[in-house]
Amino acid sequence: MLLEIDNVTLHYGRIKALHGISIHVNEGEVVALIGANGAGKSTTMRAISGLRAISSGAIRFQGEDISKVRADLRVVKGICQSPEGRGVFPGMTVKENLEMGAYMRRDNAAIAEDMERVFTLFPRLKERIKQAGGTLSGGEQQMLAVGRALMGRPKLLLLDEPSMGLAPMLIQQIFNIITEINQQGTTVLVVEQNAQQALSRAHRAYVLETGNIVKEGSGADLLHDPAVKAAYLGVA
Amino acid sequence: MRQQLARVLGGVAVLALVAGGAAACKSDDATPGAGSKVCDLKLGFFGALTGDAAGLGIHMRNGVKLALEQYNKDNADCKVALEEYDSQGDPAKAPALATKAAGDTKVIGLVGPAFSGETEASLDTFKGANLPIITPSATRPSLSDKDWGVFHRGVGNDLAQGPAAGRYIKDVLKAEKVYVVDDQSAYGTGLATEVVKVLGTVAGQDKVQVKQVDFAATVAKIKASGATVLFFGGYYTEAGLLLKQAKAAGWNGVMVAGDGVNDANFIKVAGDAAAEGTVLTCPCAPATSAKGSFVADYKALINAEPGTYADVSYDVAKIFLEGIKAGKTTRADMLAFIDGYNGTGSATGVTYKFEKNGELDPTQVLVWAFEVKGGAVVPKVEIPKG
Amino acid sequence: MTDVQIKNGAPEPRGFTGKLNAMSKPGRWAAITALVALFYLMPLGWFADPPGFYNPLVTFSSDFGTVLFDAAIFVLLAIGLNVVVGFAGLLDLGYFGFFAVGAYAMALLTSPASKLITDYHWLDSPWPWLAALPVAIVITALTGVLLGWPTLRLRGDYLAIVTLGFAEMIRVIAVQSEWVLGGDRGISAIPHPPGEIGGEPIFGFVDPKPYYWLVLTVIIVVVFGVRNLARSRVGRAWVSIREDEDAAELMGVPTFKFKLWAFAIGATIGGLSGALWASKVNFMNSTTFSLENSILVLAAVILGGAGSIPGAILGGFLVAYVPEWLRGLGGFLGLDINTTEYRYLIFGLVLIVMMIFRPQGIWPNRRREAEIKDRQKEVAVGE
Amino acid sequence: MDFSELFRNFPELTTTGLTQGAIYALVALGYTLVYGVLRLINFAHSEVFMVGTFAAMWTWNALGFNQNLSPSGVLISAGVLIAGLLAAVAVSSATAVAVELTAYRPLRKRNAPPLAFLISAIGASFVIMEIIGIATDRAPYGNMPELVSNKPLFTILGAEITPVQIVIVVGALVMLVGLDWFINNTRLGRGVRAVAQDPDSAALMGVNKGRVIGLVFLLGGVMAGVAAVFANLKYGFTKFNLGFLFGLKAFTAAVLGGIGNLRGAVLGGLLLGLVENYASALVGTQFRDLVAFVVLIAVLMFRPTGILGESLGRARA
Amino acid sequence: MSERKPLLEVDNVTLRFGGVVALDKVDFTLYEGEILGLIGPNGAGKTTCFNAMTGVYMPTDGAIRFRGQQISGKKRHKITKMGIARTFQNIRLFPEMTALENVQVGADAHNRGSVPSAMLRLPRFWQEERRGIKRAEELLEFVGIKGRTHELARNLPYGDQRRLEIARALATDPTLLCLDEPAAGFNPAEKVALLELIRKIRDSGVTVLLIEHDMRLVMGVTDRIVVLEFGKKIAEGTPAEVRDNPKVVAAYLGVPDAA
Repeated sequence: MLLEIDNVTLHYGRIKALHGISIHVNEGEVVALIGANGAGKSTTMRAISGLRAISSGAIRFQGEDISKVRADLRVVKGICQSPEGRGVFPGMTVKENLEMGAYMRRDNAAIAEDMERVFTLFPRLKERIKQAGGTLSGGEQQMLAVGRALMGRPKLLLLDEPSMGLAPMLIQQIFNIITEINQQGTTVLVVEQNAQQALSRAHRAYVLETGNIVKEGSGADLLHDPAVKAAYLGVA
Repeated sequence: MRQQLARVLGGVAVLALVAGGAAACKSDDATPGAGSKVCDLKLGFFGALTGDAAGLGIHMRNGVKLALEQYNKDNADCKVALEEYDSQGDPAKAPALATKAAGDTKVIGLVGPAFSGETEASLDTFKGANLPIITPSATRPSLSDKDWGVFHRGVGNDLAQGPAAGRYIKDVLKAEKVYVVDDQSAYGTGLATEVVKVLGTVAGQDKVQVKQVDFAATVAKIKASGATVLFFGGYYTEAGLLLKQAKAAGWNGVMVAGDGVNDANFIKVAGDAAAEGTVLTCPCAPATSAKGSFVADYKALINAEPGTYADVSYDVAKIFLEGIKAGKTTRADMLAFIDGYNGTGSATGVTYKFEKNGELDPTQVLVWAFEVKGGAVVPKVEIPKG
Repeated sequence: MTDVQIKNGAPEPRGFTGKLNAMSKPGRWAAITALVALFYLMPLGWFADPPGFYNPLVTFSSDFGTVLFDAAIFVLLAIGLNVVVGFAGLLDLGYFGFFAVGAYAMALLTSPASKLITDYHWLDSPWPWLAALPVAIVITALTGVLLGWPTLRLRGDYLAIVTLGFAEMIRVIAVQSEWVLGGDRGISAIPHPPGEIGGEPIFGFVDPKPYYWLVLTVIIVVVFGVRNLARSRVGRAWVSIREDEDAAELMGVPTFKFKLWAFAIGATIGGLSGALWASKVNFMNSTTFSLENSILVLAAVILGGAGSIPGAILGGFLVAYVPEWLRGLGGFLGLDINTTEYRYLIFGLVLIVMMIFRPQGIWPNRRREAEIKDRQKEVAVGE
Repeated sequence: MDFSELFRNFPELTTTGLTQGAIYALVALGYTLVYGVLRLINFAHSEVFMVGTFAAMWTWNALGFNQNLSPSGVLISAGVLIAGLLAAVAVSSATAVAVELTAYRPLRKRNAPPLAFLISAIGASFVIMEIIGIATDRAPYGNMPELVSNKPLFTILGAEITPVQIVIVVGALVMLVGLDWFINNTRLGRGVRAVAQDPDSAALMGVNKGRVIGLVFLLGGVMAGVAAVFANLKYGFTKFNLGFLFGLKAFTAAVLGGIGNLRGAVLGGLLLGLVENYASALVGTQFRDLVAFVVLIAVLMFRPTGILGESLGRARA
Repeated sequence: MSERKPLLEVDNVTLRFGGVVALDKVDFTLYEGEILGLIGPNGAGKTTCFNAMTGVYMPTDGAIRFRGQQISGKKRHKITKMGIARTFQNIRLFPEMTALENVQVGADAHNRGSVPSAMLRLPRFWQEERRGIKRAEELLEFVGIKGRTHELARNLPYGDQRRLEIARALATDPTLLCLDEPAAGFNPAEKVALLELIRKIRDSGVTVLLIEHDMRLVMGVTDRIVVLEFGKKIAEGTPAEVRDNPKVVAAYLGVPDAA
């Protein structure tokens, strides 16, 4: 088990945003976390990456409790995230953004190698290498955010809504790349509203509703679960 | 809300208990019996000890301190204590201190207030308490306009010094073109106005701000005016900086300034070379042998060069101390003693004899010109009365 | 449905309107009355100087009555700034400027030494005190509007620097030796408030107590006015602006208008305190209007607890009183240290320590306190 | 209005204005760096500058040099100058970091509201100023050796140029370019920009926010230390409350240029130096501060976030 | 249907931020008394469109008319007074105010008494205050959170915060209520309740514009739907028409896995 979220609660002020959720991610898996807006998906991501302290429970990574570890040190341990809303540094060039992804690494040769790898995955980024992040289109920013997270050579890649605001063509492309990354050996935890794509690509998935895990199962099972369709897709 | 109120009331109650419990020894006011020796009298010093103007005030306080130290050494059985009133030079802070001093019957007299503003803000209070004061440095002429009774001035006012400085520039330096700068303080503007009055026309005039450090624009104007003499009305810091920057910019004239600049710090700020030749007027006489001892004593006690007005403060403090020695232990007696005083200060060489309005006897007000030579202020010549 | 644990029990009536109902509680009024009475009695002999005891609360090296007056003036200022900073959330670093405007307006109108009379002949004779006071206040209010009109569109720190600049501009103008305001020479002979008892003027030079009582009374009136505002549409508008200006605007709150009102009310109170102060001190000059005072008033508001009227009162009192109290502390404790010199050093340390351990202020608004306590939990890991 | 005065002295006013502006700019960078990362006005920065002036002055005095004994020879002068510079930089940056550790970090740990930071910074400012004030008897301190000559060296377009001016302007330029380079081209600099642009994303890249904040205070302190030495060279004088004056002006400069924007701080500083000098000539020295603030307010009316706008991130734009 | 009176006309509105085109010639009309759904994938420009309608943004090109009156360029609080109210996607209540006070702020939009009447507690103040409290209490009951009247907004549960936002918006007496993802984060039961509430609001005579993700909710409650994608209108019609539009299916529901 690479990541284990054990009965985690989290508060915003006095409002309980996570009601004791338990999730685990095994090495080599793609796990999807789906749910409506405000269900607590992004909050879960922030808890894993350390941007928010949890109120109770534990987050274990490779067996070690990291719930008290500072966010930047979790990156060192191998958890890299492409945050919701992409979090691209608007005033930095594409290259600098990618370099930021490798911020805690010192192996310059390997960094250059990884950058080439990102450019192979996203040729678009290579074209824009000198452009400021803020001036990229939504899709390009999304590619940049994913590519940047890859620059950290993560053991676990967290992707928060990678399809947000993307054209259908691009969504598919992004998910293809996610699959490819996974096949190259990176474990992926992806949060998605685009459930159809996410579920069809994921080995396993969890459905989150108002801070609770209401369902879990293999991607394929959930994809065809009429209850999930009814509750989430709304097109029963 | 209710709980908080209760807590506050509780807190007040606790404090009241503490106050009661403290029950410290509160000595009764000593009512000095006539003729009996009163030994817990205090002499006040009123001026800036913190804040921007503290550089001046601290030296004055030290002058008073020295006088007391010497007195207490000779009268170990009946010492006089120093009570400090730090006004920060701000008239707004003066009333609380003035009222305190007025209410403290042990305070027999006051050296100060140091500045004209705070003096003006507190004279009514001193008058109400019949507390005699001698200011060593507040030189605004109007302070003596009203017949306060308690007010005395240990220096000549702007009307004595300003015109003298003007005459010196006109008659001794024989300058054709004079540039006049002041720092907009009451003291600085007062002197500058008097100087301009005597000179008639000047090559130019500018005003700067207290605390300003860059005088480039003023220097440019001075240079462009072709003036050979620069009169500066203000205090030593700005004077030093202005002169230093003017000399650095290649101006070769002579600066003339008043006693507010007559301070070791002036030479420190301007530097020996730039300060060389600067003429400083002072409503005081040149060093006597006694003054020599004052400087040495001051250095021994304070471990610093005496600053502006430290000598005056020392001298006027000694007037009070002479009064105490003579058994004047009430304010009324002290006031009468000062009004009738006639003696020469050992540090300044000035003869202290006060007019009815509190000014120094004009016949006693000498204005001397001093000159900076080799990093020290040396006397040059007495400026003849106009 | 409920995904939050909320304390059970009947909801306590809270907030402005909730308090309207709960206000008539006699206990609370009794407590407030007792406190106010204590304030009135404070400068009197027994409280200032209980027989047989040495009262450690009394200032040692400056007159207690005058310190109380100065503190009361600061309290008034803090109440005024609290409207601007605490209620409307506008960071004003130059609030003391309004104090200066009020003081100068009062001095220029009432003093026979005013240059308006002696040099410019705009006035034939000094105005009576009672006529000048409202005019001085109106002038300050107009100054507030005049400053606010162009600048209140700026947000946050930009407003802060502009207000700071405004206060500096007023100071620089005040320093000008040749202008109306008299610079360092100042304005003297500012008359005292009128009133006689048995042929003796109530307001004289020596006794500060009547002035203190006057300002105390003014404070009570102002507190009622400000409290009424806080518990009204206007107060709600201010809080809504402070919490989410855009949302407020979209809910129909004319934010600019209410910000301007906050500024004008703050200015009015500042001007009022300046005018009262001027008529006590009799003489004033440019020295008093340094920037430090603006910062001290702001410190008072935040130290007490921004947005809380009792907090502003307490903060204003402490900021004026503690340095004065520290003056003679060394002597009182029998120590050979001159606390006069160290008092601002100690005061600075107190500010830091207070903000670390009580960032919400000493007597905060209950809502703010809850908010700040919640904030403390909302930190990222390891911050 | 005295235009003749302005025109006659224009070249000289410009050179002195630029020299002064360079010092403002260096101090302004400290405000802007901290603001860019923390969105806070570091009120204590003025004192960081002030302690630097004393550190340099005392170092020179301790080396045996004073106004009457200046080192002879360019090499020795430069050595002495650099010794003072190092001392000032060390003391200023140590003070800046100490302020961060005592007055800011504990508050950040508690997620205190922004106003609390303002007050604790004011408290820190009081403490530093009072300590120096008490230590120096609140007297001006001016025992300064002549390390760089201030005699005119040559004339350009009617303006006499002195070595001091050259050292200050060139030195400031080197510092500014160096800082700009550091922020834009080094790994640590990228970390600073990342935290400024998006603190959360930066943490997700493994940037230690606490260290970046410490670094920003350190850099601000370094700049203030250099500015302190330049101020010493130019004025040969310091005082416990000197920081207030420079701090206020530098802060104004930072806002003028666009607080949080490094190049804005430089532009604002130079502009303010020039405006002050021109205004002194045009309407009288006593109005220079008035004019400076009027210009500030006028600029903010039309460009509410300063001339170059906010954001440390866009510093390269 | 042809008798319908247009309430809000979005007339060829284009909105650019720098180089990015957020809205591209969007054109639709909202008729009195209807519930119009505005849907589209994340980032399609729904909220931007909303913001343009409530005066937060000025359209770069085109016009927005409310009852025939231009609203672009008007002050935001004036637009509210004209009768447009809104809620926010990411709830923006005044957290330190009680529920009642939050609604009162909305009700104050039509109060005229200002500083003097409040300071001196003039009769007008009491009159307006009483009326405001009464109205606020009614609205809290209407949206179903009467029990929370004196809770601070920040302490309300998520669902109640959403309801409170609606009550606050209704307090401004709008003709048009714009709801920005009101069901975000709701469970099915809550969504059903919300559906009821929206109908109730419409029945009380308020026209509703609804941005929503949940298609079932949108399909269930709206009369007509406008679909945006990448700032462009790609479809408009009744729920049934929109549901069957292949463009909409592709854009909104995501592409099924090609593999």
